[in-house]
Parts: sequence; C-alpha cells; structure tokens
Amino acid sequence: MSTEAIPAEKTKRNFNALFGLTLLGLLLLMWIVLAVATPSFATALNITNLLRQGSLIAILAVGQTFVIITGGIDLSVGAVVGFTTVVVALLINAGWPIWAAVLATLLVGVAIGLFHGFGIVKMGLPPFIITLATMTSLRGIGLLMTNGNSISINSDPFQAFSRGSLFGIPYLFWMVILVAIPSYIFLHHTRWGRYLFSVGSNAEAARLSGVNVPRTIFMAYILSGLLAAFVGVLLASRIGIGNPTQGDTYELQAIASSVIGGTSLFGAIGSVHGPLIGSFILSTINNGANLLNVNTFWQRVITGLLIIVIVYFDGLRRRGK
Amino acid sequence: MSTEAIPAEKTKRNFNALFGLTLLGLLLLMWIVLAVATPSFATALNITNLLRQGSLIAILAVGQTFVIITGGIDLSVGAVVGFTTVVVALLINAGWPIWAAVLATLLVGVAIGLFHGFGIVKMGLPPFIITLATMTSLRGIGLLMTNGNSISINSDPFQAFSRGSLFGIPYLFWMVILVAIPSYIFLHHTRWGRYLFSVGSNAEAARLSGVNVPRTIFMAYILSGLLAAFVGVLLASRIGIGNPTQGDTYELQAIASSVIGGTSLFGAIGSVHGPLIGSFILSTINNGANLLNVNTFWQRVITGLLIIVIVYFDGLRRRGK
Amino acid sequence: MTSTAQELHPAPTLAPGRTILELNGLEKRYPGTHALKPVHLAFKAGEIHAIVGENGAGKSTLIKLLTGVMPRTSGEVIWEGKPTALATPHEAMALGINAVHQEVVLCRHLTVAANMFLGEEESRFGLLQQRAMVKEAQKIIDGLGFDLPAHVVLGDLTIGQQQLIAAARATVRGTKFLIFDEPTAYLTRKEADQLFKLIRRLKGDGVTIIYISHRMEEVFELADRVSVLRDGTLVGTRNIAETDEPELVKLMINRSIEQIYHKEHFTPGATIVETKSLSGKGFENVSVTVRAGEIVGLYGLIGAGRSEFVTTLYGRHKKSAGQILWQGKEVQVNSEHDAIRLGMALAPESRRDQGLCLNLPVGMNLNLPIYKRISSNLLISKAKEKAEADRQIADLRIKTPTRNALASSLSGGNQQKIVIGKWLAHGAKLFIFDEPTVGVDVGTKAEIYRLFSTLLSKGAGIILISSYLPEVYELADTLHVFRRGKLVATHGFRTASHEDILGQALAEKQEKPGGQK
Amino acid sequence: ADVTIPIIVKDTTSFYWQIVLAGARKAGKDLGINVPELGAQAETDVNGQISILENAVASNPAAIVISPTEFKALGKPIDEAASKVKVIGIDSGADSKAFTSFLTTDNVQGGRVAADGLAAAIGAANGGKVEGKVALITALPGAGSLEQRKQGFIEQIKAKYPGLELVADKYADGQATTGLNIATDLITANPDLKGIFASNLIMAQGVGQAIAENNLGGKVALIGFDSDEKLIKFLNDGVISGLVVQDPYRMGYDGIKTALAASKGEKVEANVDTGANLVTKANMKEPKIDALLNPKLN
Ligand SMILES: Nc1ncnc2c1ncn2[C@@H]1O[C@H](COP(=O)(O)OP(=O)(O)OP(=O)(O)O)[C@@H](O)[C@H]1O
Ligand SMILES: Nc1ncnc2c1ncn2[C@@H]1O[C@H](COP(=O)(O)OP(=O)(O)OP(=O)(O)O)[C@@H](O)[C@H]1O
Ligand SMILES: O[C@H]1[C@H](O)[C@@H](O)OC[C@H]1O
Ligand SMILES: [Mg+2]
Ligand SMILES: [Mg+2]
Repeated sequence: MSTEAIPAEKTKRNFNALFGLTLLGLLLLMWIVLAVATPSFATALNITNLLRQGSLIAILAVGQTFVIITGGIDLSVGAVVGFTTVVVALLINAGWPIWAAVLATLLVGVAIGLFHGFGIVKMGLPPFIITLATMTSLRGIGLLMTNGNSISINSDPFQAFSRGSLFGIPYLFWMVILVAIPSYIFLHHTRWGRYLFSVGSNAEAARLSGVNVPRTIFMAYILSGLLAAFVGVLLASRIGIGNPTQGDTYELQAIASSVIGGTSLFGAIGSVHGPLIGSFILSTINNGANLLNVNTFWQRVITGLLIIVIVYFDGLRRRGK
Repeated sequence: MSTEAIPAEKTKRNFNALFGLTLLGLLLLMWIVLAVATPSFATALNITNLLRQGSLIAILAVGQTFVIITGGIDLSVGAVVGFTTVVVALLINAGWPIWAAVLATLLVGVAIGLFHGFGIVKMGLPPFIITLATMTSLRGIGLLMTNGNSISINSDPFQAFSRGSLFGIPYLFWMVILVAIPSYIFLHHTRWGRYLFSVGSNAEAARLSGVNVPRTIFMAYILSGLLAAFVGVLLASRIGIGNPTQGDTYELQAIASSVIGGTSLFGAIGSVHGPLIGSFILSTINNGANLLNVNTFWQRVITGLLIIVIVYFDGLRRRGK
Repeated sequence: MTSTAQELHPAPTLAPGRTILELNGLEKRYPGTHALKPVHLAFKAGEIHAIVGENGAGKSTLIKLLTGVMPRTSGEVIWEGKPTALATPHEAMALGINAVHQEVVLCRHLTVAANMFLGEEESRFGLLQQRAMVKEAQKIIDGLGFDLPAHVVLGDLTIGQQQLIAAARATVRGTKFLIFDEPTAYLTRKEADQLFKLIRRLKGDGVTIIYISHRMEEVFELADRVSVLRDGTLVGTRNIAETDEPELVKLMINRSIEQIYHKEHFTPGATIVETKSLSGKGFENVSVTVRAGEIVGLYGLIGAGRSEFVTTLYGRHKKSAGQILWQGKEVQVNSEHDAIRLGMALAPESRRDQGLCLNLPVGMNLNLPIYKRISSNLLISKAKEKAEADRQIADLRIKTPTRNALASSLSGGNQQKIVIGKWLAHGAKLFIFDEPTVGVDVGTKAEIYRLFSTLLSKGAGIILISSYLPEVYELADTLHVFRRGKLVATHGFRTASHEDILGQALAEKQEKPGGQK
Repeated sequence: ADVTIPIIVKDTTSFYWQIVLAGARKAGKDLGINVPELGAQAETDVNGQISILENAVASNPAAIVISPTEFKALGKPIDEAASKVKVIGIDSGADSKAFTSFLTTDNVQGGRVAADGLAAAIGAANGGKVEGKVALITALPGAGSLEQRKQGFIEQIKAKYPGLELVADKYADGQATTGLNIATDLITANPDLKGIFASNLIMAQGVGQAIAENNLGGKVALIGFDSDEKLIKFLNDGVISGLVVQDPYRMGYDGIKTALAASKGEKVEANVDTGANLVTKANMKEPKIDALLNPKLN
C-alpha cells in the first residue's frame, strides 16, 4: 500500500512487548554510557532534570499516537500548547481558582479536538489540512489575545507545581504516569482502543463491523487536544508565563517520538510505551550532549545520526533478523 | 485503510483536469477580489513581486509531490534549502564560476536524495524518520560550516539573477516554468511518472508487474533533493547570503501546498499543477494581507481559515456534489 | 513419464510431453508455519495442470515461489532444463512466467489500461502512448468478451471485475507459463466461461497453465492433470481422466464428504425484513421479504446490483426511494450502526477492502463486532476475548498459528472464514452473506452451510448472495434473479433449472424488463 | 582546567550569539577555565533554555553566565540556580534578584536609538524634513528583546518625531525571505514609504535585500540592529542608513571574567551597561566602532 510498508511487511504484533522492552534497552544503554562518561549524569539532580525535560513531549506524544493509530495526524499540538499557556495565564490572572482555570483550559483543548473531528468527519478535510489550519490560526488568536507579549502569571503555587517533587520524583513526571496508565488501559484494554486500531487498519471494514468510525475519530482528536492543553498548563507552570509562540515544533517532536517508538504513520500500529520511550530517548540525547559539553551544532548532527541508528536497530530486530 | 480515505473514496480521476482548473478558479477569484480591494494589487510591480514570492515554495512543492505520490514524505527540504545556500555561497566566494558552483550545489541535492533513498530502501527506515534526521543533521552541518554566521555572496551577477526579468516576467518565475514543464511531462507522460503512482498505490502490485520499486523510490527522493538544492541556489541569489537557518518550515509550506493542491498523503494521488496552484494560493494570502495591511496576527488567523475554506470547497466539488 | 516426483501415490502414465518446469524439493517456511514441505513436481509444456487442496494447504505459497514473489527456503526450480533462482518477479517474468494471483494485486488508483500495461508501457520518444494503450486494452478486453471499460480507474470496479482485468492483463505479456490462483472465485458462470475460453486459447498457443480452484467441476472441465496438496505436502498427481471428485476430496481432506450442500428446511416464521420498491445507486424497485428460518438467495451477474442492494439495506448507502420494514414496522436505516442495532449483520463481498483489518490480529478481527458484549464495564474481558476468538477459529477450522497472528498472514480462504466468523457470535436476526464462500475449500464450505442451518434454527433469516449458481440453487428457499439493477425473476427452492436462471440473469436486449413473480 | 563556567545564550544559531560565545571562549582561554557554550535552538524556546540551565546546574559549575530569553519565565529557574551557584546575567534581564552581576544593553534604549537614527536618515534624504511614513518589521512575535526594541522605537517616534507616521508594524517568521517579501509588499502598498526599522540581524538582511532589489537605497531609509559582514556591506553601499550595534564580544568576555571573580567570592559590579551605538557610514571607520563591527572571532 505504501513505501513505508515494504520493509516493515513482516511486523509481528506478538513481538510488541519485547519490542518495547528493547527500545527501552536502547534507552538504558544510553543511560549507562552517559553515567560512565560523565560524573554528573547519574546524580539525583540530573535525573530529576531529565524526567522533567522529557515529560511535556512524552505526554504530547501519547496523544499524538492515538491520532496516528487512526491513520491521522495532529499538527496543531504545538500551537495548542502555546495557546493554552495563554488561556490558563489569563484565567489565573483574572482571579479564577487554579483548579477552575486548569479545568477550563482543558475544556479548550477538548473543544479544539472537537473542531478537528468535525473538520475531518463532517467536512471531509484531510487531517493534515485541518490541523495545519488550526496550528496557524491558534497562534494568531493567541498573539491577538496577548498582543504579542508574554503574560506573567501571578500565582506562586501554580508555578511551584512544576518545580516540586514527590518521593524524589518531579511532579511533572508524575503527570506522565498519570496520563500513561489510563492511556495504556484505554488503548490496550478497552474496546475504544480496539476501535482506534480498527479504524486505522481499515475504516470501511470497521464501519461494516459496527464500529462508529466518526465517533472514534472524534475521540482520537479530542484526546490529543485534551493532552495538548494539559501540556500547555504544565508548560505555563514551568515557565510562569502565557505566551502563544511557545511549543513551537513540539508537534514535530511529538510525532518523531511516536514514530521512534514504533508507531506507523499509516495507522493501526502503535502503543503507549513506545512514544514514551521515544520521547525520553530524544530528551536523553539533549541532556547528554549538554552534560558532555558537545558543541550545539554538533549536537544537531549527532541527534540526526542517533535517530537513524536507533530506529535502524529497532527495525532490524522487529523484522526478526 | 485510513481516515483520510473515507470521504474521498470516490475520487474521480477524469475530473482531474477540471479540478486543477477549479482550484485555479479559486486562485483567480482571490486575485480578482484583491485587484478590486487594493489599488496596488493589480500593478505590474506587485504581480512581479507575487510571482517571485511564490516561486521558491512552488518548486519545492513539486519535488515534495513526487515523494508524496509514492506514499513517502520529505521533511528535509527546508534544511536542504538552508544548507545549499551555504554551499553555493562558499563555492562562489571561493572563486568558482557561477555555473560550476550551481552544478556542484545541485549535485549535493542529488546526494542527499540518494542518501534518503538508501535509508528507506536499504535500511528499511520510515521516510519520516530518515528525512527528519537529515533535516536535523544538515542544519547542524551548515552551522558548523558557517559558525552561525551569514556568508555574504561576493557576486553581483549571481544576485542580479533573482532580480532580473524576461518579457516582464521575473527569472524566478521562469524557473518555475522550467521545472514545471518537464515535471509535468515526467509525471503524467512517462513510465517513470506512472511508476511513482503505482508504487504509492500498491507497491506490491508494482513489484509484481516488474516495476523496480527501489529505483522508483530513489528517483522520487533524488528529484526532491535536487529541486530543494535548486531552490537553495535561487534563495541564495535572492537574499544574497548563505545561511543554514534559512528555509525553516519550508517543508511544511511545501507539503501544505501539495495537499491543498489535491495530493493525498496516502500516496498515488497528485499532479504537478495542483501543488503549483496550492503554493500560489498561500503566497497570495500573504501578499494580499500585506497589501491590505492586515494586522500580522489576524493574518495568521485568516490564513488558517482560508486554507479550510479552500480545501473544503475543492473537496466538495471533487466528491462531485 | 519424465517427472522425478517422489509422489506418495504413484502417478499414472501420461502422454509423453516435454517438461518445461520442474520442482525439486521446493520448500517454504514462514515464521511459525511450514507452508510447503519439499515438493517434487514436473509440469509438461502445454498442459493445464490443476492444483487443489484445503485452505492453507500451500497452493498460493507454491505460486509465490514460482513467480519470485517470495524467496524459497530450500529446493530447486528447473526451467527448461536449467536451474533458476527466481529471486524477483522480474526474473520470473523474463522467463515468461506470469500469474493471476488470488488476491487481486493491481493498483486501484490507476486506470484499467494503465494496470494492464504496468511495467510494459508503450512509449514513443520516452512519452507514454496513453491513447494507444487504452485502445489496445479495450480491444483485448472486448476480444475476451468482458464488458468493461478500459479508461476507468480500477478502484471503481467490483472485485470480480478487477479479477477479470488481472486475467486479461496476463495475455498482454509474452507468457509461456501462466498461473491462475482461484480466478473464478468472484465470477459468475458467464464470466467464468469467458475466462475458460481465454485459458483454452492460451493452451492452444502452447502456454503451460497452472489452474488453482476449489470448484471441482472446473478442474474436471479444464485440466489435463491435477495435483493435490495437503498441509504443504504433495499427496498425489492424477491424469484427469483417471480420477473423480470423491477421490480428490478424499486426498485433500483425508476424509470423504457425503454431501457439500447441507439443506434443512424450516417452517418460515415471522417476517424479519421486507423491502418495498427499494431503490438506490445501482438498483431500483427491489421488493424482497426475508422470514425467520429461510434463506433468500440473490443471483445475478457481476454488477447486477445485488451488493448495492444489501449495502443500502444495511445503511451503508442512501436509498433513493422505497421502504424498509423491519419486523413489520417501517424503519429508517441511516447507517450501518442503525442496521446492527436493529439486528442485521453483513459479511461483505470484498474481504480486503471491506471485510478485514489485515494488519491486525485474527482474534481482534473476529471480535470486532462483539467488543461491547465481551467488555465488562469499561474493560474488555480478556478471557472472553480469547474464548470467543478461539471458538470461531476451531468451529471454522481457521488455519492460523495463534489468534494473535496478523490476518494478512493467513491464506485467502482462511481470511474469508474470519469475515464470516466475526458475525456468527453476534446474535443477529438477519444475516446477509455476500459471496461468503469465495475461496473457501469444500470441507469448510460444508461446515459453513451447516452453520447456516444452526442460525436458521435459532430463528434468524439469511440473505445469501452468490455468483456461484449451485450454491444459491442448493441452499435458497427463495431465489431472486437480478439483472442490471432490477429483480427480474423469483423462484422457490429448486423450482427452476440452472439454464432458466442463467438465461434470466443474462442481459438479453430484446427481453422486456420486469419481474415474473 | 578544573574550574567550569558555562555560558548560556538565547540561540546559538545566530551570529550575534556566536560573537558573545567567542568573547566567552577567549576569556576562558585567558583565565584558564573551562567554558561550555550552551544555548537553545531558537530565541523563543523558553522551556528549552530552562532545561539547559537545569542541566548546567547539574554539572556542578563554579558559576553560570546566562542571557535569559524571557524576563519573567527565567526568573524562578535563575533563583533556583542561584541557590547552588553564582549566576551572572548578560544581554537581557530576568525577573530575579539573584544575579551576582549583570552586563547588558538596554534593548528599549536600543529601540530609541534606532528611532533617532531613522529620523536622522529621513531628514538627511528629505532636506531636513523629518516627515513621512515609516514601518517596523519584527523578526518573530514573542521574543522579549525584540518586543523591547519595538517598545523603545514606538515610544521615541511618538515622543520626538510627530512628522513620522508608523503605517505598518509587521511580524515575520524569523526568515530573511519573509522579511524581504514583507518589505517588498510594504513598498508596493506605500510608494511614499520613507523608512523602515528592521529590529534584528536577519530581518535587516531581508529588508536590505528588498531595498537593493528595488534600487531604493537613499529613498527608503533602513535602520538595522546588530551587524555582520553582509550588513556592513549594505551600509557601505548606502542600502542601509544605520545599524544599532551592541558589544556582544565584551558581554561574553566580561561575563566569564566577572563570573570567575564572583565564584572566588571577589566583589563584582552589580550592573554594567555595555552600550548600544548607532553606526552609520559616517562613523563606521572610527576605531571604537570598527572594533564593534569586526570582533576578533577565533
Ligand atoms: N506471509 C505469511 N506469513 C506467515 N504465514 C503465511 C504467510 N502467507 C501464508 N502463510 C501461511 O502458509 C500456509 C499456506 O498458505 P497458502 O496461502 O499457500 O494457502 P492456500 O493453499 O493458497 O490456501 P487458500 O485455499 O486458502 O488460498 C497457511 O497456513 C498460511 O497461514
Ligand atoms: N461495467 C461496469 N463498469 C463500471 N462499473 C460497473 C459496471 N457494471 C457495474 N458496475 C457498477 O457496479 C454496481 C453494481 O455492482 P454490485 O457489486 O452491486 O453488483 P453485484 O450484483 O453484487 O455484483 P458482484 O457480483 O460484482 O458483487 C453498479 O452500480 C455499477 O456502479
Ligand atoms: O541583544 C540581543 C538580543 O537580546 C537578542 O534577542 O537578539 C540578538 C541581540 O540583538
Ligand atoms: Mg491461496
Ligand atoms: Mg456483489
């Protein structure tokens, strides 16, 4: 059906757990190498940093994966992140209680997802187009709301959240766990998860088997929008400002994490642990390069090469050679 | 197979010419509206500007379309553009004759395409991954070569090219024609063009029919790399510098132009005129907004909305309602 | 006999003929499946050699090895006396080996003509001669008697029509050795006859032909010799004149089948569904009634509008006029969701496009319609999920290593069993089976017909669409004949002859339209 | 070199920051210390810079030199960092009282200087009349320093040059070509446009090209910000009327030097203004300016 399918034709679903493990193996390998190569990698402080740094993209990547499994794509997530930092900042500064501001911001994410579902299902637009349009427009709306400036958030507790820890693990990473566990159950242990896969594999067959395809598509984009808004809230807490230009290229990082984690852009293949590992691989590359004091230009060159190497080895193993 | 396929299931190929025409119709409509709304739109100066402004993305979009028709994607083109501005700038400043510098730069583009073909065909990497990796690494290499600096090009004739015109039409737009005509013949009137479609439609069927699928994939990425390098040369001529950070997000603009022009990201559906019209639709939105002195933030909002409207109407007609 | 085959049953002597292709211990292993155990077999130049065997016996695998689609695990292939690697399809084609594969492997986005000439385009000065190719393709199609346009996009044709194109395509290529893998699975008698004419003509031109089918009468009609595969092993080769159907079936499934068609008559119960002058895209003015306990058969040629009729009934397409009455009450079926809620189930005709999620596991495909039922609260009951899938796999003898294997790794017939199996546990009132036994072996067919009876005995009604006349003929309590979108005749159980029914299905221009109720 | 003092800039890919890094590198060599050069990949990537700061703290340096991308956002992270090491700020401010020392140009002041330069150029081209339409092109929305320049520029025009009318206030997407396209369209839409302020390096390159392309050098005045070879050439050719130039090399050099001193507990100056100067064709040969235009990169 596609060029991507040629080499991967023998993907074995039953290898899935092993595959996750072994991509995890590659991640662990990187950690071991870094722990040996630099004195500062394996310190509590650095591990905390690393967990914080990977968290945002990790959560986005999970949402993106739901969409990609249906055969779609959500280019808007970076813009949603930027936009929702503004929303939550304005609401908090307007004196809303934090919980209410956060809830309302999450609803904004849901609304954006609904809009995407509407564009795809009712207007027949390609997911690429409708989410690209949202990406462009949302940044514009955010800039209009802030007049291009940053909004400083007047709430210390709100900002303290992103710096806090529980049992030595930063709250931000707890949020990843908070998202990952229900997502895992949802994707792999409920019928809606199955429906996502079936729609991505063959929407017509799914439809004729009684799967509500439109509703499934709505669900995927709503989840992606919701998680992006959640990341927006977390980012706002981390940077203490609302700024619509934040989250630039996050969509690309989220998609890349997902694909590195074994998701197929042609749909029907994906997991929750894959994108999580994928995103922490990317953060580890950055963190490691900083600690090793690699020149930032070399850092880009190396990031590209490592992506190739990791996906190549992972692919080799998956094809069972 | 995918959510995108649902609404478009009955795409009629024989409507294709009409479709091109009618997307063209939308573009002409925009021009008429702008000509009425602003005194400066329908001036020779502005038409010249508009043609220049749209040319670079138009050429990239054609290359991208070849790749997308095979079911692939080339995220590297923006980085290739930036990188090749550096290459051509360095060569010209090193005293190479312009023709030799340009030729060598185009060969760099071919080499990048070859590398992508190799990654996809021989290493089994998803196109998204290998071209994302190149995108990241190439910017790094370019930055290493320039140390983040812009390289000022010491050649007036080289820079004069992008400002020149023939029969009142800027050279840059002649370059679009120079690319479009052979591309059109190649895609729609040669067997290689047909093989691109067959690989995107059903790579297995193509293989069973004796189509050399690997070679076809190589060809698509080489063409995309070559055209991106060509755009790099033109951009260097236009801005008079070599700078590896230029061409940022051009890949997205090229893909968007292609998809607006009716190309399906699932492969096997696309044309040469579609992406050309798509890219000039995007340039017209920008040009018009500038002439109307629309607030830049509103401009983004409007761009997103117009993309939705245009693709929606185009889709309506294509589905034959 | 020139064959070196070490057959389990000694092959009868044959008229002497030159060996064109010889398999010497040809073997294929997939991960988890030993699909082909070393096979020794020699094909004679100019013969029609049938290959039969159960679903998953290894027939298509053999073909894939011979056409370079898949690499073999071990063994030798000797072409005209010389060993050959057959590593790529290209290599096979260069030798003159071509195939019409079981799954239509063409490009649905390209036109019929483009598909026919794919890889062998006519160019002049590097430019495609598109018009000439369309003309040429049309000539070939017309010459074969297929009523199909060459300029349309392939994806707009039905599966059967695509299958005909795949066959027509083989004639464009300079072929010495041509393999048909279940070419008639989706064809009606009329198209099948056209295809047989083509095959005989090719044979007359000296082409060697391998013919794979689950329809025994075709084997006896066409073949010179027949080989039987069972579980990847070649269990015998016979001259056609020296064998009969029971023997072949016995060889295939290692037991005998008294009768394939299992027909139990139930007293029809209440009306389940009734259409009144239903019209839609591809059919008009169709009135059909299905009662509990009965099978309503729909027969017609390809494109007669039967599938469009049932998919409209099922809410997949909009009706343009008429009414649907469900258990006596008029209902609006606006989506397949509505249909399923009412109690309909549809096993569609195209397993690849409509029936299966090919890159998902067998178990998931089987359970897709019933996930709601096997979920307790929010979570899927893993135990039930396993049990349901395993039950269907056992009941229908779906040959798969485990329920977790991808549907795409199953043989064609076994994939088809999933399409049917997924509805059997659903508990619908009305089952619509559109070409349910396409590519299914005789043993399993008998099994499926028995399952029909079970459904009927539980008070369900069945609409059975088949292009294979014997199937509807032997099973339908009421048999409707469609022609060009109209219901033109209705018969009771075996009340008309095959010839009459065929005649009614064929479009004879002078005949007046309208039914003969 | 056992002592490590990392320097964190806003965006390593721009030439301006490379000069800062060159100054820091030189200081590292002179002082015999290790100077990791860090920075995000875009000025707008606030979160990225926070991460880099966190990583830098984790590597146990003697002190940290940082140029905060965003005033408010970097405040808390800098407070947190300063609880472990000494932090020296350069170039731009942050909402933190924890800086041991601070070496910066005032970007609002830079904007004012640009307005003065533009007014002077327009006056010179129009026989002393400081009148007409002017436009402002900002590379990207959301970058703090660019917003400050914009603020200073607009304030100054309003306050001091009533004859100048700001007809367009545009944002681009950080690409020279976009700056070029916007400038061309502005010139088309406003044939009587008198001047443009392009508030950073890459925009000045794009807008300069638009002026060169349309042969408007001298007719449309252009003020840029920061400098490189290309812009100096434009200045020489009369395409650009003036550049607001800071002293990035010194920020880098003195930043590291101050950080080392601070880490040893020596007393350092709390605030240093490194200055923003208007460079025109007239003063570009002055040794002091020449040194700013041609920093000694190694
Ligand atoms: N790609 C594959 N991967 C793994 N197993 C496969 C693959 N293709 C076929 N098989 C297995 O090989 C065996 C033989 O399959 P094959 O398709 O040759 O059967 P067949 O005789 O053509 O059956 P049918 O009559 O159903 O078409 C089956 O058990 C099937 O599941
Ligand atoms: N020659 C043809 N070319 C293109 N389309 C055709 C042709 N003949 C029929 N069709 C299409 O097929 C539709 C009817 O096909 P349908 O699948 O419902 O028929 P069917 O009786 O079920 O035949 P089949 O056995 O192929 O399933 C018509 O509406 C028409 O659109
Ligand atoms: O002073 C610097 C500024 O802070 C930054 O944003 O851009 C480069 C320089 O002008
Ligand atoms: Mg088979
Ligand atoms: Mg049918």
